[in-house]
Amino acid sequence: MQTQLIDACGLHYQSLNAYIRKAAGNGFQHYTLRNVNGQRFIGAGLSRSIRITIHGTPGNNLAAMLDGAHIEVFGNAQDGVGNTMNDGRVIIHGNASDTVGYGMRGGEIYIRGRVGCRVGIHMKAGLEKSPVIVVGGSAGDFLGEYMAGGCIVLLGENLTPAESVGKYIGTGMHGGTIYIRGEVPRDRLSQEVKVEYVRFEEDVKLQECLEPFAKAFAETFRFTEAFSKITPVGHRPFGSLYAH
Amino acid sequence: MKRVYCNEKYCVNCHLCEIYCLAAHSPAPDLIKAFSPSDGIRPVARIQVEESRPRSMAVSCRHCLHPLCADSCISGALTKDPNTGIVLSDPEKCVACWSCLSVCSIGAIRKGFVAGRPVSVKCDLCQGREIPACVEACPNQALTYEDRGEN
Amino acid sequence: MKYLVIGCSSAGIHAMEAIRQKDATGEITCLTKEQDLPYGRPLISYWLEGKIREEKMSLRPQEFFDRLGIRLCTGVEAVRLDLANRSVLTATGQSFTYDRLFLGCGGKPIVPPIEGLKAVPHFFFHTLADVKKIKLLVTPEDKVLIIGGGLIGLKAAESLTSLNARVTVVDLAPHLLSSIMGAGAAYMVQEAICAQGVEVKLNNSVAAVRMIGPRELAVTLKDGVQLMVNHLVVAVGVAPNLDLVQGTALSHRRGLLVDQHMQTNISGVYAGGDMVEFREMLSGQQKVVGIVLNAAMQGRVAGYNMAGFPLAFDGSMVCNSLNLFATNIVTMGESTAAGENKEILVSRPAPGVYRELVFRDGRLCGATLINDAERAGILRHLIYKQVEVDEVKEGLLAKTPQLLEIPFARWDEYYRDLTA
Amino acid sequence: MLEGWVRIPSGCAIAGIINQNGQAFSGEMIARAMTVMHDRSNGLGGGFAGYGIYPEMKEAYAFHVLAQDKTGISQVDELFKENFTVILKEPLPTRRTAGVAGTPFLMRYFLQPQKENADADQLVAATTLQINKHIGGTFVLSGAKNMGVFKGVGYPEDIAAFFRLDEYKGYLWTGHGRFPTNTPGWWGGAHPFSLLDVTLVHNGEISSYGANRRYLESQGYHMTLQTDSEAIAYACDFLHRRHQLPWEIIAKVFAPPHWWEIDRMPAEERELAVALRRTYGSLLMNGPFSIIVGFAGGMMALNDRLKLRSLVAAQNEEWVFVASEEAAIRAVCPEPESVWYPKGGEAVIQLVKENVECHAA
Amino acid sequence: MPRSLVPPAFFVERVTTRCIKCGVCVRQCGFSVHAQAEPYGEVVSTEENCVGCQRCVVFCPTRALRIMENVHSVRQHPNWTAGVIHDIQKQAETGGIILGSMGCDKDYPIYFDRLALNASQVTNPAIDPLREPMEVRTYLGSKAPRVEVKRSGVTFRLQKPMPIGIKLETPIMFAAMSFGSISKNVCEALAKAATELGTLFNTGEGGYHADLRKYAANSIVQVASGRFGVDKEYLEVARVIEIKMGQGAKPGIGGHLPGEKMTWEVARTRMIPKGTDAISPAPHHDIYSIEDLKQLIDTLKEVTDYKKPISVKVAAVHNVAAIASGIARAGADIITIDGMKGGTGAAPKVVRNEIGIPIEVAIAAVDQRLREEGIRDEVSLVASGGIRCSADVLKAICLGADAVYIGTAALVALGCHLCGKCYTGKCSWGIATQDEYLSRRVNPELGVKRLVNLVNAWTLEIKEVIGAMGINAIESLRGNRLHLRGIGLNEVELKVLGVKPAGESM
Repeated sequence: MQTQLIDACGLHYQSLNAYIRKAAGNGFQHYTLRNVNGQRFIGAGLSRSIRITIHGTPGNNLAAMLDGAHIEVFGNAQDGVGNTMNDGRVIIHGNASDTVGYGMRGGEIYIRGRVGCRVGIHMKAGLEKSPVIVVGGSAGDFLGEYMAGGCIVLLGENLTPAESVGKYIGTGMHGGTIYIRGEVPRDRLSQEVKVEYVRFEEDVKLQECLEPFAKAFAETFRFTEAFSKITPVGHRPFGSLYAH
Repeated sequence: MKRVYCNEKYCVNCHLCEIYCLAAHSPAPDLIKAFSPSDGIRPVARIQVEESRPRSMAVSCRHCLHPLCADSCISGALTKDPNTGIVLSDPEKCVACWSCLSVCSIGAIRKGFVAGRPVSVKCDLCQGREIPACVEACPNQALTYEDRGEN
Repeated sequence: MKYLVIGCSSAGIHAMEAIRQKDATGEITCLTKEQDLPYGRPLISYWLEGKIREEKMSLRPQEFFDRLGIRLCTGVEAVRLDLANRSVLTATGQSFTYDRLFLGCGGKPIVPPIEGLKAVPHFFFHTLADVKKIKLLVTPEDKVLIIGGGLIGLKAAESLTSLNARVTVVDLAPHLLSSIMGAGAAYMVQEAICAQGVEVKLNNSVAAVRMIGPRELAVTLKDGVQLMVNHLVVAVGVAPNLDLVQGTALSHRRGLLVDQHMQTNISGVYAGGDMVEFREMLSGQQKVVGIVLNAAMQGRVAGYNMAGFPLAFDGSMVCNSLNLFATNIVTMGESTAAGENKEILVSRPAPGVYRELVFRDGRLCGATLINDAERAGILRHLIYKQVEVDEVKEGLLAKTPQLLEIPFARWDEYYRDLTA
Repeated sequence: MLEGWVRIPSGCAIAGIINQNGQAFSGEMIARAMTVMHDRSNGLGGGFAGYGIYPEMKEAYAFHVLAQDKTGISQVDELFKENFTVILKEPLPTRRTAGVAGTPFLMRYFLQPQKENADADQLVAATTLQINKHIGGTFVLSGAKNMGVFKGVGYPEDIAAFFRLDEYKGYLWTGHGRFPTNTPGWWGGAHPFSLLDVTLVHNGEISSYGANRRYLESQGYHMTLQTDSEAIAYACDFLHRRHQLPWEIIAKVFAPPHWWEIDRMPAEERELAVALRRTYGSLLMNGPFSIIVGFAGGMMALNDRLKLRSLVAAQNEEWVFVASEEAAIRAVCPEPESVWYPKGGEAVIQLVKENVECHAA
Repeated sequence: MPRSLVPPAFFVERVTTRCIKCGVCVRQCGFSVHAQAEPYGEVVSTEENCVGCQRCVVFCPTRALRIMENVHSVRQHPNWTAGVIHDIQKQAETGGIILGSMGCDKDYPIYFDRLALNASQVTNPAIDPLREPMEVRTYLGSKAPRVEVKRSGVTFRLQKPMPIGIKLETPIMFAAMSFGSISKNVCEALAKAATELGTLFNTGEGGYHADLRKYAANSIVQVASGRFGVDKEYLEVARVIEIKMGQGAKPGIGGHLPGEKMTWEVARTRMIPKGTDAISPAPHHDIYSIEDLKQLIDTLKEVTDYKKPISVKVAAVHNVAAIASGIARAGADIITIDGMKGGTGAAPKVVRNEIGIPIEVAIAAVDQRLREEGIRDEVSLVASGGIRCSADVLKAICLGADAVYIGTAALVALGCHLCGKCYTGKCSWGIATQDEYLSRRVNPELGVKRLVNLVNAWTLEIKEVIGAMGINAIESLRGNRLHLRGIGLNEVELKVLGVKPAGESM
């Protein structure tokens, strides 16, 4: 398989992405991008069998509406990683900013470091798809807001649960699961969710989520404490809010 | 020949087909009068809406190529008109043995009364009308009157 | 092409109609020993009860024969069949030749081996002539013994009761109508019959009979009981009428044997109706199924094939509907009794209504419906098509049959032309 | 109410004569042609445009300006001084004529842009629009090189006499006789309308005026006169000068083919037609019109696409004539070689031959 | 809760001499108003349940039924009307937000009805639309700032390709209504009608049912904050992609599909659990500022390789002109302004009735603002929210719209009687429901005919009217406010609408 090396230094995102789209049409499957700094929408809408390795800081909406391609970032990503992503895989060796995996419909996002606010909001599942986000470090407020399906795992490495996660976890959540290592303080959770505590060894789904994450970063994980497993109380968080 | 077909997907279970069929086959075609006839015997609709919620479907005679009802008729009351293809029941000949009811594979024949006698009644495609009353009455075009080729 | 049709009942009529559909010009001749236009045999009891006038009994009007260009010879009895010369000889010595021959000779009443029967006057209940004779001779308050509690016997009982005769029915079987229904349903029928004053003697038969007076017969039953009656009606059943066939090369067992095109072993000779036996669909056995529907279908199949249009008869199936003493009875398929792997479910959806469904392998194979004929044909179709109905059994038992009860996935297969 | 404040619909007579060889001919000829069509006007407006009339001053911008009072003139003088060198300022020569009254002050300027202006035309156009918009009662009849507009309230033949057209010679003349249906006209409201070298005479009324006007306004034009003719004149300027479109294309903007015709065109032609309608749909001139657009080096006559106004064209040797009525042409050219009737939306575009030295700009 | 203090809103009148007890009303009512113990038995009514949808009235074969507003004789009081009293009682009983459906039902002035259209007389002629070609074809999408042509011989060629333009054979499109809020049959009827009419329908924010993709060439797909159904194929099959920022019926709040309507099919299409409430909140969580909108527009353009025009739909609110200007400058090709009278499947009544401004003034303000900024040609303007008839379409176009959306009017064509109970999922007309017993009431084939008839009829009327104005191409009407005159409007309103008062000349 031939790899295209692209020096993104000074390239506008439109030219960079147009180039990749065109080259992909000509059969190139693997791209290594160097000197990326702020170019938006890298990988947007790209479909399966395309691999992009990014060195630098990709701009907003990296892998937006990704449709099967694999993207690996050596560096930090900005806002909107995997926005409305449909399929594929995103691996980020550093951090990512706000709204990772907004409205995500499928595929996987593995982030070694920290993430910002509103991560995994409006995640969905169905049509034989179930998206996964695994974060090695901490997350900001509104994790899994309006979540309707899929799975978010927050490891909060070297942090206490109080440090690893923000406020308003799972506001309006009505589907899916959030795992957070350790016992999350109840006041961080929204009204719409319930929590139970599970051991890593006992939870197959959790293991399934973490296995590729460990593989992506060539690490092994051992957990001594239990995970908080957060699920919605019911399907209709706001069912009784209205008078008919 | 032209037959009445029911697209089950769009039958809304209103039974208007039955109501208008009944009126069309009443001595007094006015609905209100048809439903309260002078002899107290309300005529029977020749189309019948089946209901199995959420689904419903109006069923009436197929005017089969080889109608079992006519084949099984012991009195010769039921015959398929060789010209129009319409399967008709002659109330004067029917002896109400209900053989036809027991063989019609879609249950399109019903027990009815003509001149105070029990006889079998069935769809006659509203002879004399351009479009059968049931089709005309169907509010959702679930019933259609069309020729799909067979006789 | 010369077509000759013997017998002008359901089978013959439908054979001729089919021939004419496929052959507009062939010459069709029909011989019937009846004096008048063909009439519906089962109508004789209605005639006897005065529910129908004779002129309304014809199965087809004269116009039918005129329109189809059929030479209808009434009162002509075929007596001999000359297969080698392709001709038929009549009682009056006339000879009719043919290219294609259809035999629709029907059945004739079985005469049971009863001591003294031949020596005493007795009635059958088979033709209009039979009932005309009954009407002439039976007067109110006459005691009549009917031998046979089957369909014919009971129809006779009904009409004789309407003539104010005092009727006793004797049958060998443990319950009435044993050839078409099980005991449960039969008790309901029996109740209705007895309520009209008919006496029913079951598990019994007539051992001997002798004349003891001008309108008086002494009957000895099997159990030794002696009965004094004025009239005797023999109604133990009907057998194929093979009179014309006997002594010819046409092969037959209980009935005449035909292939699926209703052709006999002799090319050009076809048959249908009560005189033939054929594979019964549910049991797979060769049977004589003497019902009007069967005769009509077989006649049509024969007619098409005679006119060179291949059509196959896929098998016969029992289906009856009759009214007895204001009780409607419908039976179909294997409705008589429990058998191997059969599941029998019974419901009484309303007072006086009885529904008995027989299932085998998740499929309906028989039904007995009393005062429950509404849309019964749907059940017959389910039996006939052997539709899998396991998951809707309860619904079939509880409600008037509906097409919508049939599993939706199979909809298309069975009722394709019904919906748009 | 004063014209210019309200919109006044009008009917009209129009004519145009061009000599393809660039040979100058007397303005008396166009006046004669217009005279025949006297009954199409009602005496409330007549006017003419002549091209090639100032050969000795052809490098200067000739301005014909009218003013209701002297302050108007001095304000114009002030404005000109800012950007131009005034080579010559004089009253526009007129003669007393019966049927022409209420004469405003009429001045003629020959101007040279002061500094080496990259876009002198733009400056001239802006100045013209500024005078019309900001100096009350003052109006630029025309402002361009080697041409001029003569117009006023009166019948065309009277206006021609008043302005002494017989004393001018040009290679192209257009004329107009007006029939406004409302209050008596104002001198500035008569035709032709002009912006730079583009002049317009117009018969008919545009129902799309509101749409055209708002579009032109969003492109920086200010409608002083509230007439559809003014809008067409500005649309010509916009498309021809600012968007550099050829007159053939401008005709297709004003009177485009119908969609069903476009749908049947070969791909390339269709793309262009669609592009024009999409982009310049707001400049579609809807409603009955016949116009003659004069410009340096040629003229274009055009009908609305349903051909709801009259227009006849004729050719004789190097002469091409267009007019509302054939009689107007025959008045000055009794036996033309050919006479034809342009279809709706079919432009008659006639330029002077390329090798002929007559262009003003 | 003890007996409700809210009296029934409707009164069921059954003329017993006409009633044949056929039970049609019983079977047709989605709200269980009518009941019958046995076939052909006495029919009784529970008026508390009646929503006034008139299904029974329309279907009653003997016209024995009448549903009338239950006029409660509370003491007449200008402030404390019956409606106000009942709302208070309802909230006292439930403690909930009062929901409403369809459009604002408060008695605000309808500017459309105070604008009169013009016609030609003598000085310029009317055109007879029966004989002369009348053109209503409309293109949506941004336009080139200018056309550049190249001469080759006597012909000309386009020098630069134009931005993508979406051709509409009539300037009337079907507004966004999601699968979920309306039934699949209705979606199909709209989609197929749009295809037959050569116009577009809008999927709304509920995703695209697989069965409807065959109509994709005439679809506008929506990307809303809930991102239901948004995948690459969804974007690629569509003709136009619309970012839903707001909705006229409920500016500032998001979509809410109650769990009652979340059948497995709807849930599958949206990829959320069955029976859940589908919530798309007011904000897109990736858009908290105008540059974020640009980012989403750019994302969608990137994903679809710059082949799809992007529309942005906003509710008409007080500052709509400035908002529209921002949207135009953010790179949108189409701006949809949805006025406060627009419909909805469910909205808090307070929001529906109290927030926003009418579409007439909004479109006028936006058009004027964009023209002033010289960017009117960079976007197409679509007006929606309260378009009821062809005259409204004409007036909207005169005020500056390129095209309009109709939503409520389309549903009315399919049987809707504006009972305003869409959120219950019990729509007797089978429109705003997912109940299979009810949804079959819209036969798409019949629906298509009705919709096509409606739009064709309006289109004919539009041609008739512009013909009367002496115009034969709709582009000459666009922004042509001289063809409007205000009646009974004050000076400020006239100024905002950019029209002169009736009686004032050109």
